[in-house]
Amino acid sequence: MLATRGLTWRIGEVAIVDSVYLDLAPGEFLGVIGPNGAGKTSLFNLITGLRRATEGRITLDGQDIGGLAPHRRARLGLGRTFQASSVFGSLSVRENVRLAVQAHRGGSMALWRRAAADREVAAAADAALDRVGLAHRGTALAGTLAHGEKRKLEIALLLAGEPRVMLLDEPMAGVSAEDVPELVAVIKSLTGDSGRAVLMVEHHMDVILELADRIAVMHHGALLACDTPETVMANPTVQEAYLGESL
Amino acid sequence: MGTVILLALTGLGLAALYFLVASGLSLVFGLADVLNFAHGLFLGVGAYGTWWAAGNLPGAGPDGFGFVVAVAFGVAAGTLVAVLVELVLIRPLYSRTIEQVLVTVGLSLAGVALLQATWGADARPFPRPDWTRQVTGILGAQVPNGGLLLIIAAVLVLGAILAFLRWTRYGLVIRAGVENREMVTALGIDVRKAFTLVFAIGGAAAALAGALGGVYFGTVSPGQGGSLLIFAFIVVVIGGMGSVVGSAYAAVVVGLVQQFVNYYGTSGLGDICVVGLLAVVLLLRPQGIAGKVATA
Amino acid sequence: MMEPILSVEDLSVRISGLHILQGVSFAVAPTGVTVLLGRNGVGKTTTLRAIVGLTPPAGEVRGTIRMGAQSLLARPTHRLVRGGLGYVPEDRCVFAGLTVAENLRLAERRGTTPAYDKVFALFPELDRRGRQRAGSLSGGQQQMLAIGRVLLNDNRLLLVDEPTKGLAPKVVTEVAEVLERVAESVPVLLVEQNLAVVRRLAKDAVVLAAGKVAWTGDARELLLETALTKSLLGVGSAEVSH
Amino acid sequence: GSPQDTATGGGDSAAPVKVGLVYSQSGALASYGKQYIEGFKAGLDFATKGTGKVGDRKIELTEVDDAGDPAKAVSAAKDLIGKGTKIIAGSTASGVALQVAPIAAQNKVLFISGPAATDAVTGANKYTFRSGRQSYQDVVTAKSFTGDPAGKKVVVFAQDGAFGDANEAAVKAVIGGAGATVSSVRAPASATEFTPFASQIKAAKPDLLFVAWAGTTAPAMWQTLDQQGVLSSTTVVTGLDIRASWPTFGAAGAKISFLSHYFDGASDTEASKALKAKVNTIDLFHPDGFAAAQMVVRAVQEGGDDVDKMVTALEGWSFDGVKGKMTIRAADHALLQPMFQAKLTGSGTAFTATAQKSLTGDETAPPAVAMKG
Amino acid sequence: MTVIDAPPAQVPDELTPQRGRWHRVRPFLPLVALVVLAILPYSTISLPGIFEGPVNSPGTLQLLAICLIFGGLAAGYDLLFGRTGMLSFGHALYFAAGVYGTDILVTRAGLPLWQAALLTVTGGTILAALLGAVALRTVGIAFAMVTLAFAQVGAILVARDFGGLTGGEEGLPLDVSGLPAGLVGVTNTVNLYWLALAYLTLVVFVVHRVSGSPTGRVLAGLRDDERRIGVLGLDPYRYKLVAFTLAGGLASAGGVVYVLIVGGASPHITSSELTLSLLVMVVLGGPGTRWGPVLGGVLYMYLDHRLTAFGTSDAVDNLPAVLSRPLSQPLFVLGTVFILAVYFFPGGLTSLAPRLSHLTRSLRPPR
Ligand SMILES: Nc1ncnc2c1ncn2[C@@H]1O[C@H](COP(=O)(O)OP(=O)(O)OP(=O)(O)O)[C@@H](O)[C@H]1O
Ligand SMILES: Nc1ncnc2c1ncn2[C@@H]1O[C@H](COP(=O)(O)OP(=O)(O)OP(=O)(O)O)[C@@H](O)[C@H]1O
Ligand SMILES: [Mg+2]
Ligand SMILES: [Mg+2]
Repeated sequence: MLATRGLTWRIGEVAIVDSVYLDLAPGEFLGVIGPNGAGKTSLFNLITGLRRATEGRITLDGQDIGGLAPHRRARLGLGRTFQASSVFGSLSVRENVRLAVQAHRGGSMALWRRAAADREVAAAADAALDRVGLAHRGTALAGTLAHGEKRKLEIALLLAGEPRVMLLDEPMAGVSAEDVPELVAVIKSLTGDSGRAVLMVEHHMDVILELADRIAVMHHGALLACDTPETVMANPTVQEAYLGESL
Repeated sequence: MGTVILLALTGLGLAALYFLVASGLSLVFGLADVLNFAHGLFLGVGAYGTWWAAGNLPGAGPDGFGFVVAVAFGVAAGTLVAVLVELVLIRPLYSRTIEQVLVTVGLSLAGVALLQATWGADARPFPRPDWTRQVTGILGAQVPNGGLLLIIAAVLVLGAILAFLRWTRYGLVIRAGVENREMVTALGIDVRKAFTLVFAIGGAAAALAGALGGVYFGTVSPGQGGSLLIFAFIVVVIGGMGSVVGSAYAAVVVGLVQQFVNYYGTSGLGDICVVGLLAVVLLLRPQGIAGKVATA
Repeated sequence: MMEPILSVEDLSVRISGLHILQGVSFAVAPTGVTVLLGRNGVGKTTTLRAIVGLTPPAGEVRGTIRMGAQSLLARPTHRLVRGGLGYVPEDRCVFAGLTVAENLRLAERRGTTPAYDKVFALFPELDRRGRQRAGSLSGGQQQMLAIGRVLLNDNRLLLVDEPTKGLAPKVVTEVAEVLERVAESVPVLLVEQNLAVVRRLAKDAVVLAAGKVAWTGDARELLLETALTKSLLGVGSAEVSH
Repeated sequence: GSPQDTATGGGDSAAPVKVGLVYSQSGALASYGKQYIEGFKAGLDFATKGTGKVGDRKIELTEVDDAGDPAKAVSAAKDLIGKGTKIIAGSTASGVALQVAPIAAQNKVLFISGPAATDAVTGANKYTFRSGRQSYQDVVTAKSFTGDPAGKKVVVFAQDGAFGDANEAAVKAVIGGAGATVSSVRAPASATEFTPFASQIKAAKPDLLFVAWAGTTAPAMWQTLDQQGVLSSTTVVTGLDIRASWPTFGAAGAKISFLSHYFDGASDTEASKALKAKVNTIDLFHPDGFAAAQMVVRAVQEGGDDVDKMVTALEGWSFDGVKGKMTIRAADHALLQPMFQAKLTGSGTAFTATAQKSLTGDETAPPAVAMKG
Repeated sequence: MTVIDAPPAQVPDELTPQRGRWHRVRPFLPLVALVVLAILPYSTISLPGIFEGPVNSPGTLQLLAICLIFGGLAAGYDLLFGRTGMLSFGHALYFAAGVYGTDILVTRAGLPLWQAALLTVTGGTILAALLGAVALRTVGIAFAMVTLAFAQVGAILVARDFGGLTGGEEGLPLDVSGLPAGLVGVTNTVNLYWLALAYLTLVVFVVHRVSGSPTGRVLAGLRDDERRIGVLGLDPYRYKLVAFTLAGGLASAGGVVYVLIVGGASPHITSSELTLSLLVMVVLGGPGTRWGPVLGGVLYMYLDHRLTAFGTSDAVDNLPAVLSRPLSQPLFVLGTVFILAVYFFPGGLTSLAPRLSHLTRSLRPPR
């Protein structure tokens, strides 16, 4: 479904992302791990078009999307969350999600219709909020949410777009222990049904192990390994470079 | 040949004037992140301060050492006003850009009107040493001394500001403070002091520009500061926000372009060229000549 | 219990009409790590910020906060920090436009020798990336920088807000080790979600719930009693120990 | 009430006559405005012999500040007209005069433009008069410095814009028409550095340089012309501005031939004595206010409340103003008036102007234009 | 299962609907205000000190008309600034295009008014679309400066007076001979007033509809985080260009009405100060709010016009010189008002309303 071929991003001499070959099948859940600074977020930025790759190709359903602007890629079904929450701070939580739903339903330039009157959008937005457990915060301004709540809102924004390929950048970071299982369940439910594919960066190994079909390990910009969880966890390099000794 | 040299040197003089105005603006704008529309007021205070001192302050006068004293007084007055403005008006408004615009616009209106109420709308002859009215022959060109004085002053100001940013920690504190004031305080630094200092330096540079601008124009009038401001803004933006060196480059480019196009082209084309230059530079390099790319 | 290094009494914070902290009281022991727990949005960050005097201008703080005999309320943040209160904020807040070296240089305090060797020994990465702009560091690297710059100076108390958030497991271990070592000499008030880290470091625990203190006591006790962890933190002790 | 109500003025033969004065009390032209109003009050005193009355009727002045902004002036004029004012005078700035004039015509009230020098006020419409001089008269005075213009080379140095255009056109007509070749160097009004223009002028080697420059950059401009040797290489003519500007010429002042609308001591008329008694030192725009008051009194005397009668009374009227004999030309309402040549001497802040020669109103008469409306 | 309750849903004050009669009346208030404004010219009330003459006198109506126009302009500018977060420093250009366009087409080309107006608004909109397409390649301060640059070129062209079209610094009086009689003459000032009111109503309605539309929601998102909008699958550039063009078109329509009211064009309106004052109006009133920019625009223009009268009034003249000198400078008072406004009503005039209602509520005896 999504494939990268020799994807490389250099700044000057340094290759931040170094010739990455990835394949994501429909319905697959691929976990991405790697030490801090390995280039995971950068890889996401290349795939979603926020940065332009210096070499290599990205294809979605066989179509080369390497030259498209971020919004074009999103329209093709590519959705993502951000490591540092990026929500619309001056809009209410509900408006945030409605905006995302509306973006998904087609970006035609409607200047005269009343946005609030669109029941379908409202319903879809409320459903997404419900799913991440933020329904009770609907009227709060997104900018005043506590950190963990912003993470959930990020996921709600993603859900609203019903993307076919989802890139999650550390969705669990800063989420309180109590809410982790809930959020894991939400993410799990994303893949269960349709042929949706997920690419998720996460440092919580237990979460990764629970969700991922395969795990890709990045190190110094390159793919160190990409295999089943068992194989990857047994890999001594991974043990040494990433996991370290457990607490 | 003489014409080219004459145009180049007078163009540099003009550039120096732009730079003097722009340097303070660039510091305050680039470092403290305040779009200071009241910069013209600091200029006016510097000019009127010098003018007043030359006529009324014992020891000061239009010539020789007395003139230096008069300029020093003008600069001190400008600095004082800048510091007061920062302490009283701007301090509660950091990171509230829009309110800053309102306050500084208000200040420039009220300040200029106050100058006019006190000293009248008409231009007053500016006290200045006689040699600034004369010319120096350089390679067959009669170059006005006033322009040369501006060039020297601009180079000195550039050096002084660079030294300040390089040899003191203030440059760092201010750059950090613009990003996140709170965190700078959380590192144990009194960020407010640093910002007051930026305003003081910006005000001093502006006041000096006002005083030397008075020498250059030969008169002082309430609106003078404001009229220079738009080109100073252009210089700051072309040069790259907060980059004093960038402002210097940009000032030279703007000054020379204006001068040569005004001579070889038709009237008014010089201004249009400068404005066009601004648009082209920003479209190609939105961060300006020497500006850094903003972080995501 | 020894005289606490920091005592918070009846702390109440309102921000633009919202009553976020409603009479929080707890104490931080003069040694070791005291951990502040609670689910998202209960006001942990708000508590730490109130202690360092960083409540937003729209906010209103009531109650008492003392370090030793000294009241901290109403003193400007920079004074507090110079007086030995180190703060590592939740979202790292490194200065994106400055290089790593500049970020560190900024944290130097006048009149003291910055302990660069100590910091670089802990985080060699910071030494290597001295000239890189902090904004382009990876999340984990930024966290190291945020901790590193506080450790440049001697502190009487460290306030650390979720330091392991977004860090690779290996680095989490490293950060935990660092904090453990730091805590040998300086008391730490830590906000942390990773219960494994809490288990390893914490001596005392304070649990917040809905703007109030729900439980205080020995951290080990909290984490061992399944019923207690379940009711206060919403997780069974099995999950705590991975 | 009805939305189209306006007060109807007068009718009552003893009711005061309302006169609206819309001029700059603040803004860049505030000092011109100040002279104008001082002149007006002195003129009113003079023409009513100190009574402030025409017959039994008191002249009631309403002063409004336009701050040099036509929009404000138009608002003020409409307000005054709405309140029954039949006579409006003032307009310090040309832009203001040009936009108030049509308002006067639309509403059939008398409008006497003040210091605004633009030629376009002359012949603007039947209801518009002027109490000051116009650019063309300046240029004719400038011509008097050339002797025989035939075969001479004349350069006009002027600002971009209508003021510069008008001056350039007038020079081409007046001096060019008399056989000189006229070329021009134009500069943006906002220019701060004049060397390129000075070089261009110098390269043109003119026999006469006519400078039309107003504004705060004038001193820098003169200094540059002086420094680049333009002033000493040819005859330079320009208009003499208000006294406050004299010291700004510095040493350059002595090298320039000035044409003057008026300066203290240029004439020795009854009116000028009366004016001087009131204001001590007469300045450039005092006579304009003075003449406006004389015209107002004449209009009220002859016309009462009937504006058309006022117009007829003013058309073709000659009177003794501060400058000397003034005539309102019936065809286009141009105000024919004496003009002066002057020399500036002195140093520091003390300068004096002395008259070299004066030209009569007929000598400086602009060509008659067709009345536009 | 847990002893911890989720924190109660905290709703900012202004989002809690206020119950009661007031609540039901509210949506109709704008309509009531419109009706009151429309029949205002039939009243002969005098408000001494506030207006020179009775409300229906031409002077007052003229002043009100100008205020209304600027209320509309500010509301249109707010579509860019307050609602989309685009800081344009060149908005005066499109207003000036409306003013000069109409004036030149009527006065120099002799077109009938409706043709001139139609051509001008179309032209102004196209101009905004073209220049916006270029300027929107930049963001933030760079965008502000590029728009300023374009406006500056406009100002220079007007000042240069090419072919005597614009009248340079003297401006261009409008030739009224071809205009409908109802728009000419002091007695007809009321028609101009109604025209201005119609313009204001149009702008407020358009801005209100647009910001409540799906597109308006996107614009609000753009204000917060442009990158995020892109990742959601919407093209930020397209939306910004639409807002820019729409605002430009509204501004040029304002110019058409303004030139009729003032009876001519003058280069004041091309200056960068005008854009800056638009910004001040919006901030004064409260950016991104429905009525704030309108109030700000009206108040600004009112002060701008009336302070000249205040400065020359006896009350000021009789003060000691230290006070009367600065106070007789309208700009001094205006500037001071801005500064005080920031400290006394941060968030703009509209922020006063909730505070006032808070005050009245706390003053009311508890039931
Ligand atoms: N614009 C840039 N300029 C220079 N270096 C950069 C830039 N962007 C990223 N880097 C570097 O690229 C590397 C990869 O960064 P990235 O954010 O992709 O890491 P990551 O794998 O997401 O790490 P983490 O798990 O900590 O978030 C880091 O070393 C970072 O410093
Ligand atoms: N500036 C603010 N304005 C309004 N509400 C705020 C503000 N700052 C925080 N809050 C609210 O206060 C509550 C507590 O926030 P705080 O950041 O202290 O929570 P936390 O315990 O640190 O949560 P997390 O684990 O997610 O970091 C939240 O509901 C948040 O929405
Ligand atoms: Mg990352
Ligand atoms: Mg927190």
